[in-house]
Amino acid sequence: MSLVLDGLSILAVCAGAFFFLAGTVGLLRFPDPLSRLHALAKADNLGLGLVVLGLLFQAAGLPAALKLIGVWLLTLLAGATVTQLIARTVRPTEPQA
Amino acid sequence: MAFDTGLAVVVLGVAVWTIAARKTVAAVAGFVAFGLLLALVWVRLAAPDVALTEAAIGSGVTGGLLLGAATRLRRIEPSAAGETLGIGLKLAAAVLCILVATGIAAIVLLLPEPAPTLAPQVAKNLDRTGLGNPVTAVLMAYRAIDTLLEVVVLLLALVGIWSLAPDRAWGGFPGARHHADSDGLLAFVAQLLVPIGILVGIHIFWVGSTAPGGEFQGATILAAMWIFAVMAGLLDTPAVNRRWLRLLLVIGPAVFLAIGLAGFAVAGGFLAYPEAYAKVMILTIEVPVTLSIAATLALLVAGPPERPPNG
Amino acid sequence: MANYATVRGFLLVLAIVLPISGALLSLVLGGRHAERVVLILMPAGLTIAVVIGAAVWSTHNALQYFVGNWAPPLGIAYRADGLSAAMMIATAVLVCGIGLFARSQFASPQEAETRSPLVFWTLLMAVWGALNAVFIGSDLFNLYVALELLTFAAVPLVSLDGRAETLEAALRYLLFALLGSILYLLGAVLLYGAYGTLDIVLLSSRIQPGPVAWAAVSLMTAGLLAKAALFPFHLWLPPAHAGAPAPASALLSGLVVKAPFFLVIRLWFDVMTRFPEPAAAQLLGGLGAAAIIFGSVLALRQVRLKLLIAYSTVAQIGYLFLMFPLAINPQTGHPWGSTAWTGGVLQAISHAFAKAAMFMAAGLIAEALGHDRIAGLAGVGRVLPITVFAFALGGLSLMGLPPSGGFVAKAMLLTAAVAGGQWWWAVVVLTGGLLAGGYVFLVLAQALADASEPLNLLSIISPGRQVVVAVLALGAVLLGFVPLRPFELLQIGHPDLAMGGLR
Amino acid sequence: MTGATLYGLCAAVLVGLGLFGLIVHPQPLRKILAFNLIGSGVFVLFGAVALRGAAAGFGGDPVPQALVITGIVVAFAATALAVALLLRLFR
Repeated sequence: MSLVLDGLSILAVCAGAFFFLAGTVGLLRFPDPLSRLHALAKADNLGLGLVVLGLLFQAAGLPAALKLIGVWLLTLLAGATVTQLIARTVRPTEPQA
Repeated sequence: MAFDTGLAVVVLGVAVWTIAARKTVAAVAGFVAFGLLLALVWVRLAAPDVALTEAAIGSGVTGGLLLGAATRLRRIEPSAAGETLGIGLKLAAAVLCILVATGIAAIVLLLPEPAPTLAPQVAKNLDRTGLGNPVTAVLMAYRAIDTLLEVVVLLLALVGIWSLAPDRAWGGFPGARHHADSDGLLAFVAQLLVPIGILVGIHIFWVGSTAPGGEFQGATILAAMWIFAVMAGLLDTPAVNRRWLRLLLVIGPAVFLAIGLAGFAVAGGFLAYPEAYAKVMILTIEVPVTLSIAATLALLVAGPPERPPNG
Repeated sequence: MANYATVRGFLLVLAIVLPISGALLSLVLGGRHAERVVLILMPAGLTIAVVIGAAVWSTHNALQYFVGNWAPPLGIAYRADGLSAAMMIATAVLVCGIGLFARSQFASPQEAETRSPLVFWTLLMAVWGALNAVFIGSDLFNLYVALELLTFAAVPLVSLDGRAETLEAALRYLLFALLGSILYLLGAVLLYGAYGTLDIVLLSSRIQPGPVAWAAVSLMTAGLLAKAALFPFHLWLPPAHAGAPAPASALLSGLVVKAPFFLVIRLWFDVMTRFPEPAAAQLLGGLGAAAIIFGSVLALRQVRLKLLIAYSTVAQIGYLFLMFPLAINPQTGHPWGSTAWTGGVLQAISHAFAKAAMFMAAGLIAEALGHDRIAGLAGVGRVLPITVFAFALGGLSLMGLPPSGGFVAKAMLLTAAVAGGQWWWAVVVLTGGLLAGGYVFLVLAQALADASEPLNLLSIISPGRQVVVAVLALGAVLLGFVPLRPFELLQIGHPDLAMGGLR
Repeated sequence: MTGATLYGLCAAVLVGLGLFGLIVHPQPLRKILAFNLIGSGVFVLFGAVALRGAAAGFGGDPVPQALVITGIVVAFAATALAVALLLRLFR
């Protein structure tokens, strides 16, 4: 059983790391700020989600698991807000939707 | 070991960037990344308490402070510069710094084996403090006077910052008044996040007696939440002549001193605790100290009063 | 060693706790109360310092206290030897004098609280507490915290009047001070890594000659020199000390720069007791000599009175460091070494009195005339006779002319130099005295000259403030009349020095 | 080489780098940054010393670890004061 869990963990964390890598490449390679933000936000949220998922299989108990999920949710919230704020700074003239 | 080597190389790389970057804002961004990596170093150094402190204060609050300063100074950056050193002097400085670094590195290699340590003494006396976290025992019992003086140091830095206020603004409000943004996004997030953050801060403080955490780390998170609420326009900074604010700032060191002096009566010494009540006394100190540190840290970031008290 | 739980140990705690409580109270009560708190606590703090001095003198032993009953190396010890006691008494007297002097300049407002009085009174107490913590500290890290306490209390005093040039001076002072503290801490870290303790007494018995000890002590000394403004780290001092309001200048120049010097003594005579290094001591003396010549020459060329006095501080700090080569001299051994040691410490104390008096005198003159240009001082001697007299008395001590504390101090340094076969230091002492004579005369000649036209006074200076300044200046002179025996106080707790004695 | 030695050497380089920045950078804000680098170097060195002293079931000597926490807080206070002075100077 633990072997299966370990395998799942490794798989999920590796997949998460791949998305982080992809997001970073996007940040460096995309031409304009908005598409950079897009790449970063998507990839990081997914990447972190997968890493958290991988760690969940290793969590010591329910409180630890809940903390991990809490970390992911808080990062999502912060990431979304910051993305929004940066986008607004980049395009100050755009009318609000 | 491979991980440690890689981490050390990346840390040094980012450090070089913060020194070499041409733009100050870029250098500060490098410094924030540096601080986060350093927190990782502290985990590898088996010091989770320090890792939390570094992430919260060393990288977080310091980074925010420097970033704010860098943005405000961007306009006048060229005029803010003093005289640049000539190439000869730069070379001399480089040689000096390489010598210093090499010297320290040599000393690191020369340190004695086995290394001297106070860990056994800390462990032996841990029961007498009623605490489970040895780092908290050092901060609050064995070397409590250091911590007491340090809280006063923070307060003096704040008095120093306040002393920079224009005379007409004395007693007034630090920083500019932030208003909620048009679509209320930041205010909305703040309303959501600040209560959670406060809970996390209290949690980090509370577990400090037995697990990694403690008053400095918890207080920093509380301070950050307060700063966030101010930036989102939910709150205004308090006027510095408010009596309650002064009390809040001073209550921590005052209770610390009072319980320290009470130690003469109950345990035969300044800052001594009777064994049975050690944990209660330490907690009684820590709660107000956490509040005072949180308020002080937040006001250190807010800066000197800029708006007069009645206007 | 005195028992750590005695009433006397309690005194050491009070010496720190009382001024710190004063700072907290001033801040929280604010407004008119800040000044009152300080005025009430001043006599109490003075009493504590004197009682500690009496206790050290009567038991002929250092007082010691283990905070929280935790013995070093785990806990922190405070320890007052004769040197600490002398510095604490001098500090207490000066703080009281400066406080009385500052009352009209930082008078409390009747209604709303104002900025500079609150900051000044709070920081005056904080400086006092920090100095006491430095003087009785016996733990290298606790001393680091005390040094930072002192820095944060001292820097805002420089820019109290908010002019741009004082802000710049304060920033430069802060950067030097921070670099100094971090180098000091780096050395302390190396010592802990090698010897597993930060306690000075334990360290002195464990430390071994070798690269680790040398590196650590060099780093710490370099950091402390930056804080003490010894040549070539003196650049920050003149603008900072000259730009501060007069009472703050007196505090900074008289006392604050003595704290890092005091720690250099601790390091070289208390940590490194068993293997002083004559070559390194000669280097320190060389920097001191350079400071004397360089500072004095620059003082001679100043146009403004406060800058002249500040450059004279640069020079007088140089004298302090002459004690290292003179006291650490393998050829002569202890008797003359202890003369140099006592001379150096006496120089620190008498300079503190003289310089505080001179800065405050300059402050009164500037207040009366509205400027402090030396060329425009003619006629001041008639309007402010007591002030100019006080300035002259302070100058006497700087020059090292009898009767004054500065004379005894410099005579002791001279004696040690000649007896120790190190005549070159004697030449420096005498040259420095001549140069000091030059710049003091420059001021007095102007001040005592008759004004070509009647002076236009901006404000009337109360005789009370002039008397405070004169009393402090007289203090510097009276130190020269103290019979030699009480100077043994300075050596209590230093068995190696007391052995030779002065008798 | 042990982890403690590795990070000790890393700390030595950080101190050197920071010192260089402090000396050569003309802008005060860069000097403040460099001061923070030196501080971090000193703290990491203390951390390496603590790791060497691991004993009694602790991963590191708790005394230096606690002192580093104090040091980080003091360094922050110093940075805040310096930044406030700087902003006031160039307002």
